Amino acid sequence: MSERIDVSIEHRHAPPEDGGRPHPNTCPGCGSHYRDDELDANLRVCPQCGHHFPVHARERIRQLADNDSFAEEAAELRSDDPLDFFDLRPYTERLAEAELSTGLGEAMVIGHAAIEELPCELAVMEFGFMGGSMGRIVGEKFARACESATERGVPLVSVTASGGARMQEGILSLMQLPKTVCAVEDLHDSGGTMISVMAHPTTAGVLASFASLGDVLLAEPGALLSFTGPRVVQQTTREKLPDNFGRAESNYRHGHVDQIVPRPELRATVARLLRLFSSNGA
Amino acid sequence: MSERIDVSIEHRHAPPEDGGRPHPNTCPGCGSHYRDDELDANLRVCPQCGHHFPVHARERIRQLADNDSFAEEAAELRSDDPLDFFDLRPYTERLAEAELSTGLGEAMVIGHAAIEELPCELAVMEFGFMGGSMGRIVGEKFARACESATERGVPLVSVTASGGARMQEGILSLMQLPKTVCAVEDLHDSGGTMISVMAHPTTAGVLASFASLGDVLLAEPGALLSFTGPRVVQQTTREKLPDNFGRAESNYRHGHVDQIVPRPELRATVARLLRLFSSNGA
Amino acid sequence: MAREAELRIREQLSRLRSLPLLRGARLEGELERLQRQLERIVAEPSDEEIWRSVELARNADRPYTLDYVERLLEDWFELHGDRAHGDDAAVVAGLGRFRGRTVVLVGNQKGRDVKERTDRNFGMAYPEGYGKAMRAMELANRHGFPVISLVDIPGAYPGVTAEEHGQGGAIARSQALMARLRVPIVTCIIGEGGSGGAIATALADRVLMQENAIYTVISPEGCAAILWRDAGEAQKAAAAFKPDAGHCLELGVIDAIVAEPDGGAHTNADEAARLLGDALAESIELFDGLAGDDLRRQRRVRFRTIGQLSTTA
Amino acid sequence: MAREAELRIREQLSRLRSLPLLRGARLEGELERLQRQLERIVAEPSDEEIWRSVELARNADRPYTLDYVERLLEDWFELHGDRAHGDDAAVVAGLGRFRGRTVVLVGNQKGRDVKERTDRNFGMAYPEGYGKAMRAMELANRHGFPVISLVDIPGAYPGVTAEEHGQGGAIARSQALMARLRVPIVTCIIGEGGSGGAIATALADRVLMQENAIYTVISPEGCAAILWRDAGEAQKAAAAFKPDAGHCLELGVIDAIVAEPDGGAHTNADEAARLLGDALAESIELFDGLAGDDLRRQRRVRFRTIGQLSTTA
Ligand SMILES: [Zn+2]
Ligand SMILES: [Zn+2]
Repeated sequence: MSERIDVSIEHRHAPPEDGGRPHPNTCPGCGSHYRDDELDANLRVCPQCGHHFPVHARERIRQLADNDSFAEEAAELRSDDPLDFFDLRPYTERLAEAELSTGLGEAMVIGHAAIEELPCELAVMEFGFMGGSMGRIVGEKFARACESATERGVPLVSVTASGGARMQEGILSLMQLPKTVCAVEDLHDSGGTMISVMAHPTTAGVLASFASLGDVLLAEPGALLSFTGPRVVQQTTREKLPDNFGRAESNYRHGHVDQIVPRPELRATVARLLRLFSSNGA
Repeated sequence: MSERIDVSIEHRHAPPEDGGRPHPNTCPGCGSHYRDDELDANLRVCPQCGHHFPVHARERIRQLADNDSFAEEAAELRSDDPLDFFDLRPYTERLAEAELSTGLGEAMVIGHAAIEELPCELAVMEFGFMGGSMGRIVGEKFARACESATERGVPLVSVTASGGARMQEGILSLMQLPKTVCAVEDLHDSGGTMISVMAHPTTAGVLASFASLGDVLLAEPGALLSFTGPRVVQQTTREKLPDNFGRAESNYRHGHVDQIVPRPELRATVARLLRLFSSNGA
Repeated sequence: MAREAELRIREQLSRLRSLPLLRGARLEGELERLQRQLERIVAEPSDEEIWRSVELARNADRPYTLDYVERLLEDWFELHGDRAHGDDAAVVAGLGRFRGRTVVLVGNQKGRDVKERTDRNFGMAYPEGYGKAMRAMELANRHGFPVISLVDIPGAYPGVTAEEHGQGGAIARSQALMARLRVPIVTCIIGEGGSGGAIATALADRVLMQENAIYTVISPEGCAAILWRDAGEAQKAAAAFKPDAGHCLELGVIDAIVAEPDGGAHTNADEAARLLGDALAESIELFDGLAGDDLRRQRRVRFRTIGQLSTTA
Repeated sequence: MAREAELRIREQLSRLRSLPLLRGARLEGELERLQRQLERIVAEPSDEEIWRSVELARNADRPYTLDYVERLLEDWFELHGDRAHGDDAAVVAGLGRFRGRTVVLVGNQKGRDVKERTDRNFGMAYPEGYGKAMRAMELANRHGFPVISLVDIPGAYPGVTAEEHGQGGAIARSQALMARLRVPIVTCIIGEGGSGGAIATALADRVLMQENAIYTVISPEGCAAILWRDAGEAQKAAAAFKPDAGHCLELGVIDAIVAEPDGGAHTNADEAARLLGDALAESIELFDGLAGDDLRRQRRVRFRTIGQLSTTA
């Protein structure tokens, strides 16, 4: 897996790639540089400073779910182009490219799974697919995950990483907010549970819809969780931003997440919650 | 009425009474001094500066209700002394004295009435009766007012003026908080309405129970609405108190009351709300 | 897709034409409105027409929520505060009598002069504003009052405090509350329907849009800045993501377009209010007699199926 | 009144003695506990004994909420934040498994060392704390989890921000929420049950009190300052308003007293936790099988009738 990035030379303080962007396997926290297999072996957490690198959807599922327990659903769904959207490039081209580079049909993967032998439904976002943006198919997949959880009477675990709604689908992407909200409400009305894990970044339309509606909200350390990103806030208001603006740690301090869970503890924490929400009755 | 205070000499900047306490008919806002009939004719609002003087329960009812529409309920209830409470004087003596000076059996008067011909239930507190403190009979009367409103299918209008729970009834006075809260919840469950008018002062146990649970919260200008009084806050925290600390105006700014209604507009405002909450259906 | 919307409206038109004109002028107005909607859809709006909507939606003289309140509601009583931290003047909430029945109205409110604009934060709500709206809607639910929500917000406020007070979560919870209400909810986009700030109070049983309002996932300028890397390309962005009422109707995002006086709502606020009032009244009546549980089930189905791809239906 | 409580306990004792000892040691404990309660009531506590309770309730080594959590709950997961403005460390809320079933626990939390005491504001909740507790109780209600509430608060916090954030309204709304819950709620006063801050989370189906806890409408010092005009007369005030468990039971304000190890809970936290756990478990079991609507109706009747005068009954 992760064949897209193949860095075999281990070194510290790797020079930036062409164009000044740091290499994705260079830690922005401490500058350490890793091979893919090294990072994977450590759940993509920097062993030096604890920085949490992004995790692709399939890898996230491997980290969380019991071996071979994951059975994907709705993998065949693909977005179309309702507005014939064309900015600098056609939307359809961006979609095709995203599928090629991620190997996924859309920015969310759903399916059923077990975690520490407790059955659940998973809905995991892929930031690499057009910035994890939520268009109609992401909304549809999330709604189906809620329905699947309800049908099987198991909790839903969502893992989000998203820049927000998918602009290329115009107003229809905004409609994914109420759509996913209604799906969570249906799940809750049927007695169901939703555990929301917010990874970096969970912003805009995803933060302002289903991601915030879990029975329990977990965040990964350092994750940006804000409706508006820091740059836009700074440009608009000219305010000096406080330390950690919009980060998980700031959200925790201001009362918006239940716990910040380092990735090595995430599987056990989710399992604990699944046990709590499934056992009921003396 | 109001025979207790009988000041017949009209003058400005009246000298304080013995002991340095200002005369009750001297305006603390601007120093103007009035005869009782002058104040009564102006709803006990200072014509010079708009200061709202306290209003006794019976006078409040006259101000709000249509002429002769008020029919008192539970007037016979009297507190007993469950703890044989004795501080510097016995509780029973304080009760007797309060009854003598106010002409009321307890610190709340309830009954049915009409306001602009709209039927309603009234529950009006008397600050002059032991600081409007809430003991078991005040709690009981308020609960009966809720029940009476439910039975007759009319809204409840409460007017509060209270220093809090009645210490002399110990823990039983604290129990009036949940008791009145449960009464409001029963009223709401039956589809009923409660309009809460908070007069000066509405504090501690009354603010922390039924007074805050109205469908609509109105406050009189300048009324102190705080759980803890300014003096205790200052003594405990040594903080410099902000202007208007705990006053209606500060509560409005911080989002805790719907509107501040000057007394001359109170009857019309309550009537408007009664119309809104009673008309339903095309 | 335009074809489907056209068919739907043609069908409505012929149904209305065949009705005995019991409601007289009212029905005439409906016919006219549908006719105009039909014309819009058949004649795909040009990029210039779309941009004109953006400009009209933002016109400083356009009627705001309180302009409609004073023309449409009697016995208006404004509610204030979120019962936690403040009263957000960018959101108006209150009770009033609308054509004989009590309703709760929530709406975004822009300011008219410089001071009021600042006080009302240019109509951009803080979490306290969503909190106030939620409180008002809960009150409506408790008493069985229909909810009217007027949307006119450039977008959620991009400020430090708004983020620290959790506007993402507040927008989510406001929608969740609306998904739970057992009373009818009618929304009309009366100006700018901007992104999360708009949808926070637009999860309704019936969503209307004034003729020159816009409904967007991001401002045209924001979209241009991201996709064209140049905020100046806002006109291009608008043309690409089609925020005008005609397109929103065509996409099934809204249920009907509310006509404005010729030249736009700002040319005649009284007439704009009359037209809006008729559309709101008619919309609320649609839900008379419907049980609360059915109402909210339908509401959720509406949003579950908006813009659903044929492959996923 | 003492007579009534005595009769009630004598009746319980005889009922328990006649039961086959199916539950072994557990029932033995119950017998012992009732026996002690009976002794307390028959021997009216002296003013000195009352003051000893005040001192023990405030003993700095007394077990706090989290001391019981770690001894009584498995798989504890602490919830944080009010989803609006902050996370109040003076209130603890979370999920855990208690004797085989999932419960939501809310509790006041004092600090042990100087730093923790400051962080937890000496156990005095802010409105954000009540907000967190309310959120946790709503979660319990949605999922059918019983609620355990441990009360240990000197009183609501007398501070500017607490007032500005509306602590009066927050305490009222927290009680209102508890009056609406359709799941069992069991409260135990485990230290200081101080005024509005205590009742905010004590509107329960069953209210217990540890042997040396106190439950007061105002602190003895506050009462003395107002009525005696001298805070130094706290001992007199305490004697007058009788905040001890025996009197609270006698007055019908609580349903049972939870025994503490000899010398007080601080002498043996493990044993105190075992006794508390038994009492909580037994209390929750009382409501097994009761429908949610019946449960909350009974709960409201309980508070409707507490301390009712015979003339008003
Ligand atoms: Zn690092
Ligand atoms: Zn004056």
